[in-house]
Amino acid sequence: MKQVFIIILLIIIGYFLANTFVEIPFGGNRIGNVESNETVAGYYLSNTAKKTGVANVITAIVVNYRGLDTLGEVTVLFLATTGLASILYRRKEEEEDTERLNLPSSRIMRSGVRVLFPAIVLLGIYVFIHGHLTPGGGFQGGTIVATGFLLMLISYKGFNTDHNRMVWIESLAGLSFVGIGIWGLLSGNTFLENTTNIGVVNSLISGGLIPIIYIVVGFKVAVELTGILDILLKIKPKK
Amino acid sequence: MNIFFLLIIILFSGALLSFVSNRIVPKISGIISFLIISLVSILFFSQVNIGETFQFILGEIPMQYGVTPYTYIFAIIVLGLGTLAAMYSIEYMKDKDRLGYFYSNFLLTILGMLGIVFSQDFISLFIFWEIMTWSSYLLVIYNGYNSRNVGMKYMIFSAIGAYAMLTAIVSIKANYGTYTIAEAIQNGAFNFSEHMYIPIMLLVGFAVKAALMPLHVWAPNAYSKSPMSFTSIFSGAMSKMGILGIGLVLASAYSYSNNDDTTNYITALRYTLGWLGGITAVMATIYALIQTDAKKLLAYSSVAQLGYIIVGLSTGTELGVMAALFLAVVHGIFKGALFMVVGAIEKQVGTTDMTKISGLIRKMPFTFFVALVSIIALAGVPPLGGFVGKWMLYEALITESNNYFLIIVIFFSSTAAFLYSYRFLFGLFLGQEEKETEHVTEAPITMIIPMMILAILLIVTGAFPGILFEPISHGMHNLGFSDVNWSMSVLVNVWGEESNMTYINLSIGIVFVVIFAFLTIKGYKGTKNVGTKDISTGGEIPTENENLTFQLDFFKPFERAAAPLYKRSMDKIWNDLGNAIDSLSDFMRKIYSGNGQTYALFVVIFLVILLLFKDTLFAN
Amino acid sequence: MVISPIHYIFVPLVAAFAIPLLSKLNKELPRIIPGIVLFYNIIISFVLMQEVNEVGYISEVIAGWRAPIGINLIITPFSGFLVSLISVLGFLIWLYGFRFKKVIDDGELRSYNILQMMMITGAIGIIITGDIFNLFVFLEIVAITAVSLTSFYRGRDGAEAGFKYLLIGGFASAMILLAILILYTQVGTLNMAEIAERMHTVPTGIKSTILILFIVGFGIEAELFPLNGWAPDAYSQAPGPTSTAFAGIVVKAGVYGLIRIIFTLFDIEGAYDFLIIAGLITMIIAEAAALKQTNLKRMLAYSSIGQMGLALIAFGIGTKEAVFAAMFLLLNHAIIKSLLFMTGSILMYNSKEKTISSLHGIAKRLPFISILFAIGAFAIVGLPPFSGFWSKLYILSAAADKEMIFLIVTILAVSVIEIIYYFRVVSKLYFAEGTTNVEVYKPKINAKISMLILGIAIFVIGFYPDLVTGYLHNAADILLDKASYIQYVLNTDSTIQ
Amino acid sequence: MEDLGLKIFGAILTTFMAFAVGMTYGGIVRKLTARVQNRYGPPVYQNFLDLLKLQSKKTNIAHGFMGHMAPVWIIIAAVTVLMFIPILNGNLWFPNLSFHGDLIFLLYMMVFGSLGMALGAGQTGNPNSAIGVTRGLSQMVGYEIPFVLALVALMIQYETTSVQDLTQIQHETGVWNAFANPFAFLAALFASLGMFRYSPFDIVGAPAELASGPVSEFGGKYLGTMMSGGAVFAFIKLTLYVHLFFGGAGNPDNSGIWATLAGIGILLIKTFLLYMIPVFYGWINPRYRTEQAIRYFWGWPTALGILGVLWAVYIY
Amino acid sequence: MQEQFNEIFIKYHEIITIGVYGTAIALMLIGLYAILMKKNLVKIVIGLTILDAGIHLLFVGIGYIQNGTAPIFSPGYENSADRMVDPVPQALVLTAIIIGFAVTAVALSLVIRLYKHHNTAKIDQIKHLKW
Repeated sequence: MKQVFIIILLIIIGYFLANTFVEIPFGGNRIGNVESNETVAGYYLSNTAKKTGVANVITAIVVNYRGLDTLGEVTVLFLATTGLASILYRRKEEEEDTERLNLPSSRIMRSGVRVLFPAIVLLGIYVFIHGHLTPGGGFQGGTIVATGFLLMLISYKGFNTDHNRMVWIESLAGLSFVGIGIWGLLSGNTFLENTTNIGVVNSLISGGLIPIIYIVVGFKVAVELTGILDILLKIKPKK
Repeated sequence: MNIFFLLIIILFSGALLSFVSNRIVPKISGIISFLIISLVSILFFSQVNIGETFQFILGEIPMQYGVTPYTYIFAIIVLGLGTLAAMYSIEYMKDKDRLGYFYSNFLLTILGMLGIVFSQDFISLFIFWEIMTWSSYLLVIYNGYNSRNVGMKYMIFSAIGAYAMLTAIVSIKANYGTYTIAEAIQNGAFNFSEHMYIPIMLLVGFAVKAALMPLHVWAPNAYSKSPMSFTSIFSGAMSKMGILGIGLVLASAYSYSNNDDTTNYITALRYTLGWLGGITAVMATIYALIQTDAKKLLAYSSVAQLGYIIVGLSTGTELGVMAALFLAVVHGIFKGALFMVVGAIEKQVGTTDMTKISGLIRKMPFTFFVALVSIIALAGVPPLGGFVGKWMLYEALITESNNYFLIIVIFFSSTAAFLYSYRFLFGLFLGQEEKETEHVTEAPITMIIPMMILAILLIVTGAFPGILFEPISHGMHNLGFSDVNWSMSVLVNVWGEESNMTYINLSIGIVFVVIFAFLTIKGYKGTKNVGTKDISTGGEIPTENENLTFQLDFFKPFERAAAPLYKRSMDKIWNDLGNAIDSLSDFMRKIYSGNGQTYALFVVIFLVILLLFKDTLFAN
Repeated sequence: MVISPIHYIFVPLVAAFAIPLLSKLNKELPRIIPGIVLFYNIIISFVLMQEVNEVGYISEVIAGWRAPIGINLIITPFSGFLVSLISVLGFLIWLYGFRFKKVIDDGELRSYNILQMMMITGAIGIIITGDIFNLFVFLEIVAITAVSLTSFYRGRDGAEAGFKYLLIGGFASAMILLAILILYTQVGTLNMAEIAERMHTVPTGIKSTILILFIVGFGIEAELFPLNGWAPDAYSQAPGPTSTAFAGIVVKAGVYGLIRIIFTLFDIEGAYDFLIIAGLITMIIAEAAALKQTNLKRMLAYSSIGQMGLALIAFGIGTKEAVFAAMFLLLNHAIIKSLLFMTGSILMYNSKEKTISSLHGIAKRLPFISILFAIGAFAIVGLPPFSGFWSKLYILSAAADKEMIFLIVTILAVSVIEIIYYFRVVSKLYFAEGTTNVEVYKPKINAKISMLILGIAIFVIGFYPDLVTGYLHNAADILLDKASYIQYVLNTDSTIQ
Repeated sequence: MEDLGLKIFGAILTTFMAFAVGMTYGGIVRKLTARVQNRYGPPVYQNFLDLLKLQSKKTNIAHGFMGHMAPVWIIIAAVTVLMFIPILNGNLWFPNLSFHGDLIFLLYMMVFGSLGMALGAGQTGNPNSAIGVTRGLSQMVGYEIPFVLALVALMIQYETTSVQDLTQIQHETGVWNAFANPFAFLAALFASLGMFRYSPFDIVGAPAELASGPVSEFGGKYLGTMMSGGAVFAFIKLTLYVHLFFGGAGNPDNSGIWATLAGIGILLIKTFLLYMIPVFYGWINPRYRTEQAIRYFWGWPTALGILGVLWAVYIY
Repeated sequence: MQEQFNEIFIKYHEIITIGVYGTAIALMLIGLYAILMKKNLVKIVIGLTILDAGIHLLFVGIGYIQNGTAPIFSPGYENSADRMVDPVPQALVLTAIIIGFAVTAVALSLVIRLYKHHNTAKIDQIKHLKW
């Protein structure tokens, strides 16, 4: 009965969403003429290259035009970690009678992971270093790195992340992100402003502060995701 | 410094002071509050001149303070009773705890009432009204009765009344563009030409405090459960605030009713009010005479007396309104005195249950004297003040109003009032002297003095009602009535019949002297006063420990005869309503079932509903 | 470095990122740093409030791209007022929660302080940002911190409340995201001013759909019925300071979102009537539910929901006086309800299930707290001369000006219910026989100070409301003046050079 | 000056006359009752003998202040009321103070005495007295209703509240109020049955069960004084009725000695005849219980009274 | 290549539209259904993520422009700005995904707590707080 009722509700919602999206043709050009700058998207597409020197418009948007979003996003991650820590917090006395959940992992997996791990981390780092040139960036790269650590965590019982060091990296990354922003203020401009010279498009050293920020973000994301996984894995109380 | 401000600030700081001082020096706050109130009274009667006003802006609302001749009458009641009650409560409250709490709220109540007297605009009226209400609520629950029958009921009804008032007030502002009372009246806010709900809402608001049927149910419990030294002003003065309001609204309704149909409306309203008042009087009276607790008895009788007053106001004629105002003052006096008497007995004996006490007359003669005088005034027996008021009331009803059966209702209730008056005196002071009350002694002097002052006031107002007629007639002139002709001690109705208090007192006095002298001298030789056990019950002499007290089912025959009247009580109806609301809310909160999924479902349903009705809701 | 709105954002962020490191230096720092930050917020607020009261708007662009290209922070008198309110309350809440006894372990301490501070920051961000998507981000910050704080204590059912909150909050974020999405397809921008300016081009059907999605999304934060199922649980389970912050801060942010959406973004008349209806239903049901509560914090929570309903009604009336009255109500509610939650959670401190009956006669042992609670109760039901009276009066007279007698009567009837349940508690505090024998928790001096400040504020506003009315009137006028907002943010026509 | 002397003389004369008449009537009634009950009965002047005996007795015990005051109050009430009702219509000898008080005042003043009596009886502590008092008061609530209705009817009818004027009006029109407003008259008549407290309404002092009720603790001078007060009261009630309904007595234009005596004669006749009504009614009726009595008065008499008021308002 | 795709697109435009939008909306509804019907906390969390996934897909979908390229000025595409798809939704969806991740993480931790506390993961048995 309840099921039927709910399905009816969902159908109604679906109906309304559907005939909302009928009005929004798929693939239709809503940017308008790029040069005439009717929409922000048009402005970004037409001005990013020459004003920020970043090839990847999305990176420019994420890091520079809408930098505050990214800052907030990083903060959300940070807070999620903190919240997770506080929700699953264990006092000192409880600390020793919990051990990490050890999943049964076969030899093949262990040896495979041992091979793959450096490669994955390397790939991740590559991704967030080249965030302003190629698809991807700090978030994606950070995630890739975290997957590497995830593999290590689930396959090696002995593998432990150094909590202390993670905290350092995390905080320093966050501080440097904000610091860059503040530097913009201190140098008489606005917060997070891209003050350095932007260099040549499509060269590795270009886009001024944008790649730096993205690298910082990459570190932060990687560490935080790893931390979250670490905490989530550490739930099994000792018998 | 403006005098009105000064008075209010004195009272407010006095409240704080008495709250703080009790923590520093115990028991001193009583004296402090007494001094504060007497200081305020002195300042008021010496400094304030009638008619001067003082304006200022608060909260973007122009406020106006001042005293009109009309409100001056009530100022007399408030300050007079307040001072005496404060003096009385020094001894009465002595060995209770939480004195700071008591006295600060006591002063706040006085502050509220004085503010009501001062305020010439509705907002400050409402503010002070609310201050009075909550401070008095705090005093009502002082003894720890906050069952839904006492404190809560009082607060709920006061809130209903106050909010009805507030509705009317904001509507006045919206429709007549002013908060000032005088302007509102001149703009015809109260002449039933349009927005008829405004005066009615206001009347409801005031009627709650005046304990008018059917909003009276809070009164008996609240009056009887709060400390007596406070009840004497609670019933004596605070209920008169309601009278003040009703009088104001009705009078301005008469004075400014411009065309016929509005006059008809007003007449209809008058009749309704009058009958409500009459029914209040009757019901309260018959409930008063079956009470066994003296406080309860007095509480019900207060409600009945307020009924008379409202009847008087509802006549809307000079004599009637004059009678009402006179009764208001006199009722303030004698009901204050009576509650003080009960308080004294409560303090000395420990209970006020008339089935436990009897025969206190020899133990507490002064208290008895006060009680006797006040009861005579209450019953309206000549020659005391109560009679004057009742006389004018009846004359007004017979000669000037057209609803004659109201007279019968009133008369019935005031005849039945003799029953509970006698019950009161007999139950507490007369009858057998039992062992339980042997240790009882007379109340301390500072409790006797205020009571005595009130009793003397009653006698004086009986002999020379003119003392009160003077301010009252000014007040009525201020209300828009033509000048009432009054003389110091002669009452005249419109048909020219008079009743001359001088001659009455004269003859009573002469006869009293003669007969008393005769009896005392002739009968004195060798008579000895004997205890109440020395009686002949059908021949044999009762032994010492034989209980001959007659208290239970005092008026059983009357109850049997009037059984139909006791059947339906307003209380029950209101309680049922309360239960209904309770269970409704209990049902409503079941919506929050505690299951997160259900809440999610609510969200989806809400979304769907909005989507379905989006064209009707959000079409621009 | 001149003070500007961005300070609200980066100062707490620096602190938040730094606390994990600093906590290695000194155990006390995690407690103290948030206090400094929040106090700095107060300074910013007062500087900015002075300024905005004169010039009308303060806008700041981020990363050097002026709106609508970049994100801009904008402070109007309305948001300035809310922000200052939140800053002051935030500081007081910190002061109150400083040395919060139950938090003993360093790790708990650290995360608690960070989360509390960031929740306040998120609320401020919601209010000062001028970009709709950025608003969403800050909303998420608030949501995550609030959930973590709600389930902070493991002794209680915090996790349950937190999960409910998260579930409903997830809904909220989904709805808002969807709304933003559709909105973007229609107007091709994310800046609120530009959206408002282009809104007339959107076809009505889609416009109303967007509005509905926004209403559902923000209504959950603003505790509209029936979207507020999470609220009582969260309020009752969170630590004392946090539930204070919920009542004083988070709800305000939600209401601000709703109001900004309806007043500035959209030009739909029906929305105002909807506000009135929804507010009315919310108020009635919440107060009715509060009437029979046995748990003090739940009771306070319901009453807070009811007050929000009243505020929405006032906003829905839509005249200048009404909006002014609504702001006044927000102010009062923030002050009074915070005081009530602070005192209430101290009174409740040691009782296992926070029932009202465990308060019997506790006033003898906690006189100071009890009298503050009583003052709060008197003020919240709107008894003069306390501050609550004025807001109620202004709302009623605003309603009367529009001849809404029924509305007035309903509001007042609900106030009677409020009186009933608040006075029941007060009289239990003072007059019931002391049956409970839990040892009471004597608050530290800092908690006393913060509560005393709130209590004094109640009196001051109550006795001299003109202190704030002028500013609020100005705020109301500017809030209703949509054109100037658009004009100011994109100080030319909408085309981008 | 001589005017004042005349007044005082008139007052005293009135008092003694009322006293004597009341006592005599009491004696006559006792005699008649005895005869009806087939006894010989005391002589008519028996009441005077009783009074003499009581007054000459030495009072041994007193029951405190109120007990001492009760007789005083009764006499006060009796004499004061007496002063305020006109004995003869417009006669120069007995106008006493009748212009200075009206019906309402009289109604309330009459209660004064019984209140004092009740208080006195209360202080004696004899339960019988208290019971008697409560019965008396309850019964009073019963009969006051029709009585007041009747009075109100008259007042409305003639737009005056003064006994003097009512009598004068009857004298001028020549129509007795008993016929001008019959319903009011009947109501008042029924009320009078209760007012005189003869059987069936004599439960107040029911001798058999209550030991003569309120007065049971009083003896000697106290009882004597009460008796004389009661006698005066009987005369007062009768005179009041006569003046209200039976055209009063006396000739306002002629206050000569003979005319006055004639007026007194008429007054005596009328009052005696009126007095016989409750007495007769009592002979043929058994005693009612209090609630029965109250219900009795709230039944037909009240209805008649209401009719009287309606008559006064609409018909007349 | 590009041209062929063009033709296909024009030919099956409706289908593709329904494919993209329909999938997204279907995902959202499935997520909603899971949230409303499933009793297991973990499944509810999964429903939440599915709902988010649907919305993210929609985001990407609305950004698409017929035969557009990725908004990256990589060598060879320096001046093809007018053929690039809308970059803003992609930037937004990046943020949205991360936020969704954070929410999921917190939710899961709460589930763990609840399971420890109540020894059950059935949502309708976890109602200590009600009314």
